[in-house]
Amino acid sequence: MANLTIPRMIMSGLSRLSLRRGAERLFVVAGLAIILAFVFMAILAPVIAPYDPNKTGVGRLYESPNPRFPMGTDRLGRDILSRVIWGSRIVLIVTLSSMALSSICGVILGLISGYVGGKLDTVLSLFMDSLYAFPGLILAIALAVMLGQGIMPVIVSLTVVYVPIYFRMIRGEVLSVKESLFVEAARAVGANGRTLIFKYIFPNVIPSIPIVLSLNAADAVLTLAALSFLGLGLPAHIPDWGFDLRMGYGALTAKIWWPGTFPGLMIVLLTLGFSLFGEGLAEILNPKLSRR
Amino acid sequence: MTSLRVYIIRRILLSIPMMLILLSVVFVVLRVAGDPVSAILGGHAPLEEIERIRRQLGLDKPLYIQYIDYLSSLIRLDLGRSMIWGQRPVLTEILEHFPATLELSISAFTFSVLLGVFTGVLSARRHNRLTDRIIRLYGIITYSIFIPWFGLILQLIFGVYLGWLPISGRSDPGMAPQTITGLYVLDSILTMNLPSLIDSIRHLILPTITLGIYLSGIYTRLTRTHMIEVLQSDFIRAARARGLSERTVIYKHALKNAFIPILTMMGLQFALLLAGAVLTETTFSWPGMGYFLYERISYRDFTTIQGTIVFIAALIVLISLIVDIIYVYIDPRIRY
Amino acid sequence: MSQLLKIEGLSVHYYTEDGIVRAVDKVDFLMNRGETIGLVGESGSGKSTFGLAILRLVPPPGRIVGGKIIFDGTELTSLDEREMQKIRGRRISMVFQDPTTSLDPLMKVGDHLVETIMAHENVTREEAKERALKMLEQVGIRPERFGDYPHQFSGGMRQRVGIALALALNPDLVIADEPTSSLDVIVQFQILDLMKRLKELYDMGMILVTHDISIVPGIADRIALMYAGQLIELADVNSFFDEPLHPYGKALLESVPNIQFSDQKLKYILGNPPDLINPPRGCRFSPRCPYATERCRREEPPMINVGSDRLVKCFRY
Amino acid sequence: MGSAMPIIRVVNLKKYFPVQQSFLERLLSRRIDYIRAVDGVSFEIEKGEVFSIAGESGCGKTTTGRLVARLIDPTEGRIYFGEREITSLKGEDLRRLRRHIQIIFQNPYASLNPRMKIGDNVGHPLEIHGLAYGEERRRLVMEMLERVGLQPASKFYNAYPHELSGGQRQRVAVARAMILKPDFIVADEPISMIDVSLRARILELMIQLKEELNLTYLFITHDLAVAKYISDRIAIMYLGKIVEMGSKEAIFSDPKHPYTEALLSAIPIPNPRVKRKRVELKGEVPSPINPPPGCIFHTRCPLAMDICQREEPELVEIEDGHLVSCHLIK
Repeated sequence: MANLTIPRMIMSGLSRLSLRRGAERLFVVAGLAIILAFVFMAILAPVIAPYDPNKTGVGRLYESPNPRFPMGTDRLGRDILSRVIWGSRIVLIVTLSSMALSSICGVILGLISGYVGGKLDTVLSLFMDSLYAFPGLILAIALAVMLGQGIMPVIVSLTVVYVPIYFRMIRGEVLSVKESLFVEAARAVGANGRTLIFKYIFPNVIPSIPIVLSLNAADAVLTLAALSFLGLGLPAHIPDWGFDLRMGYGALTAKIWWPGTFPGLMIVLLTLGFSLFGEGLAEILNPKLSRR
Repeated sequence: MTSLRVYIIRRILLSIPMMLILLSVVFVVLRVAGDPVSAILGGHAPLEEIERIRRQLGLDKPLYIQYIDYLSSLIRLDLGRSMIWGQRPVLTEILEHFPATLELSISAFTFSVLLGVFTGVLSARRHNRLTDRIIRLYGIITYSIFIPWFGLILQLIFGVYLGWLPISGRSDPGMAPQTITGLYVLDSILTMNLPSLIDSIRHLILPTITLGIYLSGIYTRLTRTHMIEVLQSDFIRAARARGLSERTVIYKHALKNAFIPILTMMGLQFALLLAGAVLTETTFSWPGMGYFLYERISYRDFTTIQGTIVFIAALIVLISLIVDIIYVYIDPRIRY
Repeated sequence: MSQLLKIEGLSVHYYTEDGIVRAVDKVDFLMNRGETIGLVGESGSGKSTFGLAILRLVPPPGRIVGGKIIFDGTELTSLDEREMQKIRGRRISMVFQDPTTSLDPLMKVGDHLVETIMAHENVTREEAKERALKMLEQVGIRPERFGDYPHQFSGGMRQRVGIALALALNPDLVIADEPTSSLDVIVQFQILDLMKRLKELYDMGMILVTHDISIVPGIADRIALMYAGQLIELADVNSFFDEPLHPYGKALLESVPNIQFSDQKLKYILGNPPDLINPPRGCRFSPRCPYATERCRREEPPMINVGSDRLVKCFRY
Repeated sequence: MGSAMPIIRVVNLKKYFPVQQSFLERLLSRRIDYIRAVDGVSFEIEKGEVFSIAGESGCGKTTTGRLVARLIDPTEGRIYFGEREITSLKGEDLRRLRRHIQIIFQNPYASLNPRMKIGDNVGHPLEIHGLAYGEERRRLVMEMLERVGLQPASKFYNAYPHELSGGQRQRVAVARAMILKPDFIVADEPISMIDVSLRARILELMIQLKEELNLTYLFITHDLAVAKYISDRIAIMYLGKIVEMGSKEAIFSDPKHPYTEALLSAIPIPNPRVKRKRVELKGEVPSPINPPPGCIFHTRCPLAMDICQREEPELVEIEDGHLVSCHLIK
């Protein structure tokens, strides 16, 4: 989008954030509520989880949901509710830290590449575009296989998968802002490189980051779940929705539905929270489409 | 139309550097960033075992020689041999599993595009009304679907409880058609084998819905966005001002123009389709490339994993080539 | 001369998030068969909306909220969509401002014409193509360019295509919405000349919507001046340019550089164009008008008949 | 005019833009096409005058303006500011030059930083050049805002660009250009995107400020009527070259180049009683990638001769200060 008006749209978008746009505001609020609910669940896990998530035999094997075990028990007689609650911790830790890492790397590289241009930009863009061309999950699988099991390897894999997205976005924005008239105007009054980046380019690029951050977080929750579903990544002692879902398939044909359904539902809900938040934000900050 | 031919030839030639770049990225990720040996052996292993594998994979050579070896064997279409069991050529194994993936992909892709474009057009025409809001929510929800969970729910409802549809595999035992193309539905038709046609379609339904709905949200959103944009453009207003019927305006002028960015996205989303296929196949024990990859991951079969990724890279290059060529035929502006 | 178009109390509002924009506010308008009217106003004066409203093509969130459009004896606002489609393109057609965006980029130029002709008349493709070729020739486009796509044409050529499309079915009225604003001066001259020629050849009425008052004398018989959604002066071209009556028209004319004069002193209009969500009370121009009185700020002046066929919305007359 | 030293002197200025290709395309093709936006332009601007460059879109007038303002580097040629050559100034030298040469852009909606208040947009140049900070800066900015008619200045000082109308924004742009007290200003179609009723106001403002601040303008416009109104001298550009140049009286009452004549005859006059001789041109402006050989105008010229296809006419002075590039003029 070679568009000079983006910053302007975002400005006017921000100013109306608080007022109108019913549906979008509802999206943002609902999304935020879901995300916060999971954050509290993760923080308060030791307090609210009724049982030790790893303790086997707290109930019988495959107890269906009942007052003692609202989500039932799994194949080892562990409490599914407690596992689900504890599972939110690892998901949030991994997604949030990989999002932080990838956005920092991507934004910095994108800024440099877009601003400096030339050979550096060509090489970096080619590399990032090729990474981007790969299906995120396949890339994550390859990396997770290479890096082995553990929390750090998973965070690194996800970071590598999402860096190109931030890179491409920021670089694109920088290029369009760099070409924009007000930056040329700033050069015309004698602004130097540093002033241009920090007073003209950066403030106009920043507003689009939260949208992408939120949408990528949604995607990262899914990718992480997929990795553990495929048996890659996290060590066995950490309660984890993706892996529990995989195990839930074991007794499916015996109509034992609860061990897979509840952890999977958590994955979908958290993803939904992030995407509602991001989508609503995007619509509000980009009124071009919805205004008329 | 010579310029058209020149364009296509140039575009085909462009695939070569593209492929080379992608292969180099694979090399960097698998050999430079990670250590295949520890990936295979999982860290603790006797020294002589490590040495053996290093020699077997050629990892004892300097990196640039490894790179040249890697590229030259790929040029010979040699993806190496599997590290387990019969040490069969990786390419042979991939090609055995590829038709299953292709069949699922085609069916899910078609389903998702039809569903997505239909809902997207509907949403754009009812812009900002209730239908539009509901369809937009649908778009967001599909984005959040976790395939294995959605598959699980579908299996529970339609397989376990209602018992209408099979929940795994491509066919019931003994029902597979004689292999011609490897696409069961097509093979059943070619061999005029009605029972196996019905059987293969029944097996295809749940995986198709699972993957198709997941992918459809993207096309819904995309179609909606671009239709809204196109519907506001001058030439649509001009078409209306000429007294054309609403149908002609929407389907002949607007959708065709909105389709160009959708096509671009289809090329890019092919990657997403593949990733989705890996999960769908694993969920439904569908014996395609994704399921195969999943099985080999657990055996840490390095050459197979590398081979599959190289194969996927080739597919990506091929698809982007096809999309660009279709492009030329749809959009006259590119030819000149 | 017989009456072609009669508009009574037409109002078009846009229902935006910021409030209701009264883009066209109770406009009365009358034109005869074969006549050319230059409809002049600044951006935001409602002139383009007025043009679109006649074809009932005001884009949402805009709506015609009141008034009648009587075209050749038919009341258009009460027609159903299908009947309206028969009028668009065939009886009333439109030339758009930006020829680069008003043609479908994926469709051959000639097919635009064929499609339009076939939408309205029961002819075969071959017959339609023959007529299309003839039409292209009329506007100065060689037949071998029939199969070219819009992007292969220059802006001026595309606008010729736009004109051919508007005239293809020999309509009674053409609404030309800033047809030359995006063109360079030489091409503008050629296009205006072409439109004038064809208009006479086909004997149609034309409403030329423009912000550029300078092009009006060369093509129009009468001028209609719009300000803030209202029609404020209606006069034949000679008498208007001899002596504009409405203070806005007078000021506008004095603010445009004119190459006739060697020592012109431009006058300018104070203040800003009005906000159509909260238009000024009384006369809409009163906050910027040098002659404004208390009454102007309080009461809205009616359209006053001064002399033959000349109307002005101002208390001074 | 004819005073001793021109403030701006441009000699044989050229700017060729390569036609964009992606990295991968460049691997396959070695031919690079160039758009000859400006192709050998020379002129001088005297101190205190308004010199206009007029022409149709794509003639290279805006590129010429950006070259003179040193926003882009020329492919060839020289630019002098006073006695000093500024063609290849870089870094700190170029930054210091910006105090003296300023530019006003066509699009007031895009030329202001949307995330800076008006006061900062206008005052930032002062900080950049270390001229004024804090209270002093505020005072200078307020004074300038008043001067360009943005009153009350305190209200505009804290507003953001998107809260202003097009006309107001263009006045902000004028204020920003003037705040450094430059000697020379390039005004690139400063009124073409503004509401009709506000254009005269901006023109008058520019004329008034020119007198008060002792400025020199290079005024770029597609509108010859505006050029006639504001300029002392005018150059007519076609396909990257100047085809005619002279005082506005010479250009308007005694045009020599067939293109100038065609251009003048196409200008609409807001008076139905004036009937004029029309000069018709055939065809369309050729592509600046492959301009025609010989005289660039011969493909459309109603008076073209054999020589016009072969030989490029020189820009010659036919009378004091009136230059024409045409074989018909000897």
